[in-house]
Amino acid sequence: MRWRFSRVDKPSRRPEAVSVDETVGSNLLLSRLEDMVAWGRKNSIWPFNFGLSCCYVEMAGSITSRYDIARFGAEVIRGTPRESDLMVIAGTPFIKCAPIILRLYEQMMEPRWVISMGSCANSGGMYDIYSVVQGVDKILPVDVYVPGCPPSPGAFMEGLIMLQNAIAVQRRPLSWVAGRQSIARPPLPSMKDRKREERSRMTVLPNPDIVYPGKGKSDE
Amino acid sequence: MSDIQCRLITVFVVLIGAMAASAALIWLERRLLGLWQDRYGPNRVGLFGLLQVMADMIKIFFKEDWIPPFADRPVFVVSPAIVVAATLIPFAVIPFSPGIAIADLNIGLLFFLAMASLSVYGIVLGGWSSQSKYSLLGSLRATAQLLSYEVFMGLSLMGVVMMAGSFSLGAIVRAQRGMWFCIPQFVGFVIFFIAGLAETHRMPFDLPEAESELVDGYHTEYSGLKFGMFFVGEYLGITFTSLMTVTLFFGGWLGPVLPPIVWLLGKTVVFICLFILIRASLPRPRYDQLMSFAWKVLLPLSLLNLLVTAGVLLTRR
Amino acid sequence: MNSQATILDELKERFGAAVLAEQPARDAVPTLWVESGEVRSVLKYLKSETTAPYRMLYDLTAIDERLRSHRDGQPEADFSVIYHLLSLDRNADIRVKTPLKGEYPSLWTITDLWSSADWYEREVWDMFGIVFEGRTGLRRILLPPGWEGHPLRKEHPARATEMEPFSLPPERQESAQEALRFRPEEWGLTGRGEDTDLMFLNLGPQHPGAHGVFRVLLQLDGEEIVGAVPEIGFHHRGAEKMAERQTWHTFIPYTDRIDYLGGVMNNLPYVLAVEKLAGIEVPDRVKVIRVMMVEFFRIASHLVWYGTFAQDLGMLSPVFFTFNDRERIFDIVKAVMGGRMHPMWFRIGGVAQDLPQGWEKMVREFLPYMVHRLKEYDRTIMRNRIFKARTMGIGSYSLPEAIEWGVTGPGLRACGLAWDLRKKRPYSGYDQFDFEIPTAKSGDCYGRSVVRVEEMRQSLRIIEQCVNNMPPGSYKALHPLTTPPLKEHALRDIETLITHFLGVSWGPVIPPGEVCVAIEATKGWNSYYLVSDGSIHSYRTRIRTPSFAHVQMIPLICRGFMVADLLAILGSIDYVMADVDR
Amino acid sequence: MNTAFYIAAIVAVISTLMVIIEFNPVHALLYLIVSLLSVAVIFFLLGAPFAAALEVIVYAGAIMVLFVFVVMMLNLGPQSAAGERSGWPGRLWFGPFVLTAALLAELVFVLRGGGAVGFREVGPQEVGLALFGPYLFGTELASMLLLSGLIGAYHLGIGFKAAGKEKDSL
Repeated sequence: MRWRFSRVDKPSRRPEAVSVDETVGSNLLLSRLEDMVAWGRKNSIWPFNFGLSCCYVEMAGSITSRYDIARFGAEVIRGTPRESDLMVIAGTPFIKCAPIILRLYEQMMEPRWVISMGSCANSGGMYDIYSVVQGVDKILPVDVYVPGCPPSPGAFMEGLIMLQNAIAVQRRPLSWVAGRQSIARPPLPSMKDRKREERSRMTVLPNPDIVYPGKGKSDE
Repeated sequence: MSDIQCRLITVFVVLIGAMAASAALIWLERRLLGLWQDRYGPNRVGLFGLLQVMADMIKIFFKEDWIPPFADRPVFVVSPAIVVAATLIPFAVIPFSPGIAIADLNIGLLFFLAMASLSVYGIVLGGWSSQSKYSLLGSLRATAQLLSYEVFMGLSLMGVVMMAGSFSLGAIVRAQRGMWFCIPQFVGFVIFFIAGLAETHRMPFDLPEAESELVDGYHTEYSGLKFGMFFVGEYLGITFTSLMTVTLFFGGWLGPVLPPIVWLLGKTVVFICLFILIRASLPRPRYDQLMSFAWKVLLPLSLLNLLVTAGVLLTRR
Repeated sequence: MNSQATILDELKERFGAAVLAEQPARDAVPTLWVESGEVRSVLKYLKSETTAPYRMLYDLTAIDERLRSHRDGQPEADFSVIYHLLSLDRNADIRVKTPLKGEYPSLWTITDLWSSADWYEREVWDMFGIVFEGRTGLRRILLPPGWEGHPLRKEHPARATEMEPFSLPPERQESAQEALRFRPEEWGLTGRGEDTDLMFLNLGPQHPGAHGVFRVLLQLDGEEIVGAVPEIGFHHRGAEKMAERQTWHTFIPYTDRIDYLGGVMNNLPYVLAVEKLAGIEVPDRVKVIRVMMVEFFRIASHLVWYGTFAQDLGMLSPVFFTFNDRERIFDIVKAVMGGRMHPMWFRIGGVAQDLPQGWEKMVREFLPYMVHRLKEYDRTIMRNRIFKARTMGIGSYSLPEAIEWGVTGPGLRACGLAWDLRKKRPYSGYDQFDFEIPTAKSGDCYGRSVVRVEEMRQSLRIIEQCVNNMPPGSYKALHPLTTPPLKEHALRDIETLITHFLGVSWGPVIPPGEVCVAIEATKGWNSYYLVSDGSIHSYRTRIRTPSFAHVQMIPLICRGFMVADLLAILGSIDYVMADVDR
Repeated sequence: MNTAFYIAAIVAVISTLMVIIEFNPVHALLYLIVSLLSVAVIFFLLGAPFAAALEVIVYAGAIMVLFVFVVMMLNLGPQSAAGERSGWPGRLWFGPFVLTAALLAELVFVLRGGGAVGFREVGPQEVGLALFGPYLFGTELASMLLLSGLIGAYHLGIGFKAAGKEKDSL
């Protein structure tokens, strides 16, 4: 038994980016179809029921009532990688677990996306220790990084919406015969740059010694 | 010629209607679950999230469809088709309103039972051909569960057949003009509904695909459109079982003022909601508990129901 | 104290020269050094021969003694192995240590005395390279097979960045996958039963019902479980090694992440242990604040268990409700501590800041709401007939079994023994609170559920008493080792300023000594065994977590049940993988 | 109607043939199911819808599912197919071949004569009347047989369970 769970075009794990503008409008009918497919993919991201540690509890929290990612069509949690579109690396990637993470990623069907949730998955975070992989992007391509230790469910939702917006403009080959065969991905924005102005305007911070009425209801 | 055209139109309408209903059902289920779980459910895509199902379908349609190299290829491919076919075909015998049915067979009920007994193949073979242990366990459970509950499904309906004196669904509906069969055949109705839950392997009887136990059971290895067919097949099954419950026990199209078709569909929606409510609320029994419930409770009960019904009918005569 | 003196005398009298020394420990647990050849007989005597025997093997660990200063009168050793026994009858502990010499020393196993020693010995071998003789299956437990070195030895690098960067080329992936393949013969299992073919099912490391990265290999006859081999280590974050490089103060955030559902519950044993080493006595207000927040986290953790357990049994909705309630607790947690899951809010000698204005109102609003919700859950979950059928009589163990395997917390109380550290060895002022210890008789999944549900009610009672009787005073102790020290004193004179500066930048220097503090955490007894040799780091930190012992027991309690029951058992144990692997 | 009959008949013949020559046991069973279904269609066309429905419910829907179940349990993989393929003792063919040839001849004869094949629809009621009228004795005999089968199965089940219990207690 020497089969592997990957496509023949395995090197295309992270294919070279093709400019989106270049490909849009090449063929009106085809691009309309592509729009529709991208719209469908955007609004139907089924996450894989996969968790490593603390972050997974917060990811589960984002499914529950107060946050409810079902609103964006991302509620259908699948237990098998074959039926899911999104793998959330929610937690610390361990060296003992790394082959398993990669295997599960390979078992997912195209198109598939990866959100790295939390500091451990982003970079190893506070666990610069012998048993932890320093960032899950050492072993598989990541689409969106969500910072935090653990990120609150709200932060995860923001990451998910960023991913949705990115999927909406991604263009993928419709089949192996029609159209172009490469994936056009727009570069993902750096939220640090995008939010810098807003954040630097924030000079009056809430006083931690007072409970603000109504605070904490949905103050993500 | 016009008769054939008429038939064809009915076939087309029923086919599209059943598919659309099951699609709408997916949306309805998610919104209702949301309601019962203190959340919204899908509400962003389209008005009230109505286009959510469209998005899901497009996604599934364009998802990479893959057959594992270790799978039994032909069987793996044909299984989802069997599921959808076996749940779609029996729609043919349902009388939607007086005179509107694709085929009002005089053995309509038996035809339904025959098709129900065939639908198990899709699941069993799908699980077997995947060559995965979880799938295999799922299909083993499915075989035992569906086979057992088929028995009671059949037996629970025999009371209705006796009272109506016919296997034809149209005749059964017409026989309920005086009183819906859910009153005299209450036991039969309860057994049929439980068996229907088990036959559509919905929560809490979703043992063949119990997520916390068997990952995704018999369709663990499926992806893309083939998985989509299983997915739709399940909702078709719910629609059909609800339609059947209404036809057999709740007077089908019968009802005052409103047109018959509205009555039928309205009653059906009530049962669909009941399906979803049960899914939202009950825990899953264990496999052997489910089986012993079937053979130790439902079997004697349905036989007793049969006996009493026959006795009452004979004394009346 | 008296009985502790007598047991030491008793041992000295009986074993004479084998008892090498007696070591005073800060936590007043009698600590005895015994010659390595005689350890087994001493332990055997303690387990079965003495009056009111020490039946529970609470912990088994080791220390790499080679670089340690301040060994004050302890026998010469390169490594020492520590057996921590517990007697529930006496309500007393005893620590037996044995000195070992050499680079890779060896010692005779005690798996024949305690079956539960199996994993502990494997862990010691994995972490220190100490070989246990006379047993089988001494293999890696936390680290992947093929790992080089033993991480808790002082020469092993701590940081990943000190080691070769990790990569996963296809051939390494292939070999790692091959190493994951289950070979039943290695575990003494066969594919043939008496008259049936058995099937092996690999449940995990990624499985929706396994609550984290955890693997159980099942030997099945149909769906009936004949044998099971749990495999852990997929969540090993090296917390104990981490403690040796973080300062006493900066290790607090790492404790939060041990039992990641417990939040500040994990801070408590650690800061209590450090305070005991440093001799800090905290003000009453600190004690009550700590108790209140800890009890909030007990409820939060139990709520996660409640929902996910119901989900394991196929109930779709409860998990949404319980997570909602948990969010309400997090509202309070956020208002008080600023964080959600990992507030890391307790400090050595106090807490990070005082309670905010208006906290009482939030807590008072929450209490009746939660009482009402718990009643609702009783109706929908606990009294559901299918739920009962799925949990009653499933995965049960008796009280002697529980003690033998080191089961603590709700799992122990479900066997009918009202043994709660909060009552038996009150810490942080628990003796001042009025609450009951819920128990159940059956020791099965349902019993454990009943205990947990009732514990939530008791926690609410404790919180209510906290709100009603919150003492005034400072939120930090007036002690030079309180970290960070109170700011107002720092601005008064240069001496305090220097202490403050050192305490914040360098970290406190904790006086040498050994201490072990256990608390009744969410999942059982969580204890920190700290060894200080008088520096800003701990020399050795041993974290004894309850889930490790509970998970080890799985093969025993799932035999003869079905796959679906296994999920009920796993759910009812309520483990967290980080709490198992640390 | 004739065309439908012949299509069903051809499907039945081919699928039955495939049952015999297919190597993979599950595939063979699938062909057997197809064959049963086409026979059911033939029944239906011949005016015996009741028999057709029963054929599907009982044979295709229940008995064959059990067959598939058992084959699944036996875990007959590619090895068994290979085993089938390797050994083909020609002698074994002879007997069945002669017998089926005789049957075929008979069938051809009957079809040519256009003999007793009736085209009147036989409904469930008539079947019931026939079973509990002229054929009452046969029906009762069959039911006795089923009853004894039931008791036998019950007995076996009990024995199996008791043995299991004993093993537990040891």
